Amino acid sequence: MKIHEYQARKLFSRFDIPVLPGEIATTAEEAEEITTKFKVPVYVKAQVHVGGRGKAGGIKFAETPEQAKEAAKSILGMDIKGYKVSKVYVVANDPKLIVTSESYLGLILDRGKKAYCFMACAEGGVEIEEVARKTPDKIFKIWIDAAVGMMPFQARKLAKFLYKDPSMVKQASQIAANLFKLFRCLDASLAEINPLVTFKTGAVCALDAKINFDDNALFRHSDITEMYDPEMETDNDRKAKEMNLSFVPMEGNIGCIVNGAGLAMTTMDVIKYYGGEPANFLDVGGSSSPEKVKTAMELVSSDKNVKSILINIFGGITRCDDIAKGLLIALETLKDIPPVIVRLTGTNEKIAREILLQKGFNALSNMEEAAKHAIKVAEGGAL
Amino acid sequence: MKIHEYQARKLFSRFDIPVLPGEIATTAEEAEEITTKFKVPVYVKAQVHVGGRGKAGGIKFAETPEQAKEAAKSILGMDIKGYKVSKVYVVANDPKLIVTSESYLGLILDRGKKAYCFMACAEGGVEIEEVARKTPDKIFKIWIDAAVGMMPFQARKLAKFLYKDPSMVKQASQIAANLFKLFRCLDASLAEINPLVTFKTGAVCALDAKINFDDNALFRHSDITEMYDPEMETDNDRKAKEMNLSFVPMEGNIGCIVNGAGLAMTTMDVIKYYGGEPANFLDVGGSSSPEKVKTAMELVSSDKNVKSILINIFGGITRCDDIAKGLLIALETLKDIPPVIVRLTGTNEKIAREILLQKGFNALSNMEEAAKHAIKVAEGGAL
Amino acid sequence: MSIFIDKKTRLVVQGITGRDGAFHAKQMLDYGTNVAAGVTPGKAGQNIEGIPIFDSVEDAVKITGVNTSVIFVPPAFAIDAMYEAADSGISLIVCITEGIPTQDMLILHDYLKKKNVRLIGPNCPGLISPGKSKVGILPGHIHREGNIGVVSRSGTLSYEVVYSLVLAGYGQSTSIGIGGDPVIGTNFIDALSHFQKDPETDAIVLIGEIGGNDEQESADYIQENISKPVVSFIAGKTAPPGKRMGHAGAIITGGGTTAKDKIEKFESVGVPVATLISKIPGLLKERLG
Amino acid sequence: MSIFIDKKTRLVVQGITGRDGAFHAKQMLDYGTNVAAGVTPGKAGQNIEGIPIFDSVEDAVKITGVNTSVIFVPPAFAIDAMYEAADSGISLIVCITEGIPTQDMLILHDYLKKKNVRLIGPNCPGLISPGKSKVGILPGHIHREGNIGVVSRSGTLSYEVVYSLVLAGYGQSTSIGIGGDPVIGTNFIDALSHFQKDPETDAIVLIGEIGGNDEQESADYIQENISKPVVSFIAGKTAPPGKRMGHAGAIITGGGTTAKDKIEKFESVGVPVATLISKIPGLLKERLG
Repeated sequence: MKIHEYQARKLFSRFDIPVLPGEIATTAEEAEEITTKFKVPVYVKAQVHVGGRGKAGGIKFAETPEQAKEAAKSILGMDIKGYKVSKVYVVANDPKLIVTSESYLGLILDRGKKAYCFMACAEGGVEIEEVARKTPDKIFKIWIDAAVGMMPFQARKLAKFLYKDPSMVKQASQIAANLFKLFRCLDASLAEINPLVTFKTGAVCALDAKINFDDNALFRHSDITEMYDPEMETDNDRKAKEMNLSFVPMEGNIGCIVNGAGLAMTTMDVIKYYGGEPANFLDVGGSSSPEKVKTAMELVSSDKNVKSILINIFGGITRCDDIAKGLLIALETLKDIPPVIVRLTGTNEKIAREILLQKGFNALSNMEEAAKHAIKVAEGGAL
Repeated sequence: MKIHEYQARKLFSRFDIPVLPGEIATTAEEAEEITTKFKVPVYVKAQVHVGGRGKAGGIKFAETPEQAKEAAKSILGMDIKGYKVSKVYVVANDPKLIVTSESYLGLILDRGKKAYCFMACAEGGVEIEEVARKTPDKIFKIWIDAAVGMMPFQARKLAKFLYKDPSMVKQASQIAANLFKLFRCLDASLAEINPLVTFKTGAVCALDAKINFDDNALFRHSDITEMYDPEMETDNDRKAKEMNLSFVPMEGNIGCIVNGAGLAMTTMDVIKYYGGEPANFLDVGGSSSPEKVKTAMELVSSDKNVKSILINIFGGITRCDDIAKGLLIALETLKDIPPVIVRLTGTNEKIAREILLQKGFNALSNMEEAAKHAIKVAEGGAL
Repeated sequence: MSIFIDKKTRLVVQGITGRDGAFHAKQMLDYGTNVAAGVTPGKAGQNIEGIPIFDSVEDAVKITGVNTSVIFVPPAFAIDAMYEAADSGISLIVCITEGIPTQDMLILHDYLKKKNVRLIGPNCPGLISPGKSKVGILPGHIHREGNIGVVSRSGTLSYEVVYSLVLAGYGQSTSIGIGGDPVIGTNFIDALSHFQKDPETDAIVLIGEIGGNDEQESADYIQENISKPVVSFIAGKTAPPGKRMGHAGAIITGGGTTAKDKIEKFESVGVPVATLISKIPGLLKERLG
Repeated sequence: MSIFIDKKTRLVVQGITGRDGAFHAKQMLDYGTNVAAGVTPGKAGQNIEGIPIFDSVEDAVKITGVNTSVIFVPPAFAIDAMYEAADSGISLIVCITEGIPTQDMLILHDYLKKKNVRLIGPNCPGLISPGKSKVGILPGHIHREGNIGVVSRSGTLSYEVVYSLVLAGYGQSTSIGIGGDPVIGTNFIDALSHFQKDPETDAIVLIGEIGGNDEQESADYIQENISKPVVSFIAGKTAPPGKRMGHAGAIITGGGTTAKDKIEKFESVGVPVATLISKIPGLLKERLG
């Protein structure tokens, strides 16, 4: 789960990581009031779950409350990569605080090493993936054992990689230790400070905050779950989530409904291999119910580019009969459904075939044949 | 470090382990007031750090506030195994709460298995060491890995060993889980509920509470350190503690000042072997300073039974010259010191011998010779 | 022979009274797996399809001598269930449950290693040694006894591969789905090393996908340690970078984790990568002669 | 040969600028130990007795190639110092520091095992392989090169034993003080197994004390695995039950942990227990002929 920058900053404060004062505004007037209160210039920042806000014009500097109002007015309602901006974060930018360095601190889980990986880079405020790819040596990494947790010597090492000044090393060590505590206590999957800055005063401070959470652990963090912003998802995202489906729309014209992420990706690969274009990735998951299939059909057919739908099921924990039942319900209740090609194999395959046959449906058993057929149908061929 | 029952109960409450209402009183009038407030009969319990309070008359039942006042009056000021009672704990004893079972729950660290050991016994309110010795099968044990912590299935197992009723199993599981949490969070070395009772209402409740703490970890638990009751130690205990000495008085007449617990025990064994009686165990510890030795001399010679003092030092981290200097300071500043026999070997032995020789002291180098000499001197022989 | 499970496998189903647990207990029983016990706290004394139910794994071990556990309990309780199995003398745990917090898996992983207990999964379909035993949710009937070892991060994808192997006349010694979560018990390298040692396995099919770099590490391992022929397949060639494709194992996290990277790596160590699943049997045939 | 340390030992002293650290760094250097580096954060570039000081163990390892660390830092920082050593490539850590929280030791113990790093201590005097190397606070001059392995929970007690061995003409292959804390790294059994394998050790002296049951477990181990003669000594025969005698290892915790219990156990497996330290050499002589 992703949260907004302003929410992440609140969590930083809770874990004693220094941030600049900031408040959230949903109207231009609120942005003005906040700026008046701060008595210093501010940054007005669009709160959306996508990168590149700055380039899209979603971050504006304002010297005065009036300018802040104008900035908020222009940002609120903006569309950034498909997300509508309904909140701006107004952050104090005291001109007396002169930034003397910008660096990067980030914490993730290293699946290969089965440990936390803490990264530091003396270049902050830039895209860290870019740095990682082009100049991996610039990123200093430390691995932290889960049972042990972060040790002071590790925090010191990270801090020393960034700073020479003993006071800055001390501050940054504390920030790193606190960021780790946050990560662990809240079951984060990513925690980043980019940039971590130093001011001329000698203070070290987090200028930005980014935290993602492990969806699997949300059940034990109701305070985090409450931070979920439903505005940050489309209707389709919401429907997919409710039914526990994995759905990613793409550009093509052949809708896919598949069980299992690996098979779903392979189905797309096969369509592509034979010259077709998949319209989406959709994994109905394991334990599937007829309702899930109905929702999947709804999601896939909501894309008007879709000219045929390929249902590709290899039953394991997924039972083919559930899929068949769900398909029939969908066909009865939904309108304007493109032609459907079904391929079924595995658990309860026989029952499923019988169910489908009663409605005149002839399920295929070979994936590649089914994919080729779906391509033909999408190109206007007969079902 | 040990704490009082009333302090342990407060910690139980903090970790959501159910206890009966109780308050502390330092005067008979306070005990009366508390009982009036509770509106039910009470137990008035002496707060001292020793077992067997009941037998010594330190626990009394009181039906009315007046009786509670009388009980408190008789208990306050009482001497229990050398400890003066200055506080009583007044615990509500609602007659409607009928006890239907008493059992035992305890948590310690198993040094051999390098894991926590959680013990349950269906016989509560009795001396558990006794049960462990006579009928070890009656004690059910579970080991808990430090990195993992207590798992729900383990709490369930313990609870099921004690109870059949599903609600009691659930309550006791929660109590066990919470007791573990307390142990871990506060660096306890022992946590016991004896007895853990069930009431006719079906509720499970801790009737008594005992917690000891790991002295080595107190530096990170200022709240626990504050619970320390200086009344629970003698002047000698306090002096020893301040100087970081290990001192245990015994019955004999030969005082011992030794470095290292193992050598200190062996010194006592040697005295005993040659027919003498050691007057104490005293370990001056590792990194010794002259002040430590002076305090050690003070402690040992404060026992008027002591007829000779054997200083037995094998220098490692302890430097013999520190010991020699300390001894000279002690001899100059303290009065009525029994004859001292010194045995020195190891680090800085040569310098030490020179220091002592200047004051006419001839240090021995063989422990057994020194012990035999100390026995002879204690029996009235020449130094 | 086979790897991890065989005729000596005596299985306990943890969470046997749930929808999936009950269904697959029967499926496994029907396949011929020795399903000796089920566990659901509070339901001791009952039975499902004649399989006796116990309150704890400890009871199940004591009374029925089970040595392997398959876990169908909901995610919030699955971690507890795995520790319970490990502490009760089970030596192989197969965790089907999806949605287990990653940080919990880190601690569990070390503990199981210390206790010398093997975990397959979580969030995996389990494994099957055709004709001997099936532990998990794989459709038994599509498998055939044979000499090909199959290991995959994805369940359904491995079925698809097995299906095409069988059509071409190849049976399996063992087919194992290791799961797609960030932290899993048994990984590609574990499976490869066991297949290498298994006299009944003559060749190995490794089915990878985008995300992480387990496939790259496997390629290095194969080059050093595996003398048997290995054929691979990689899913996710059309996946757009940065998009989450189902389970966490399938995120493209940065450089070097795309299908292209993995295919190139395998080919660089002499492991052919099939462009379509249907081409896997042909590649095997070339190598097995 | 010898166990754990020898001429190849290259030592770093963590906490070298403290009172004890500085004193014993010099003592070890004087004894002939290869003390190659010291570590005190913030004091890099300085030196003590010519030993260069570094900010971190990592720097010390990189620049001086140290493989063993001895720890003199205060208890609140000693745990961090041990993890730092383990993570920096040190393979043997000797922790002199007393007063380390027991729960911290539990986690550390598992971590060091996973990392394959040996710990001696904490709260121990260290060890010496006479004529080769001394790591810790033992008085070097009382030791002599020879063929007796000495292992003890107590520091000063082991010096006493060594002293009497030397008087009787016995030198030591290695003498090691394992420490008396509840949770320690290297225990009696570890030391015994290494002495058994060491060709330069012909007999072993094991010095135990009241509390715990490590001595009993050692007795069982000796019976099964040790073919070399073992002689024992147990301290605490006059200790009153229940009283705390110095360090935590010396508490009588219940049945079976008294000196009498331990003596009986050793004698039951044919390990003689000396009544006085001065009688140890005689018992050795009987066995070594």
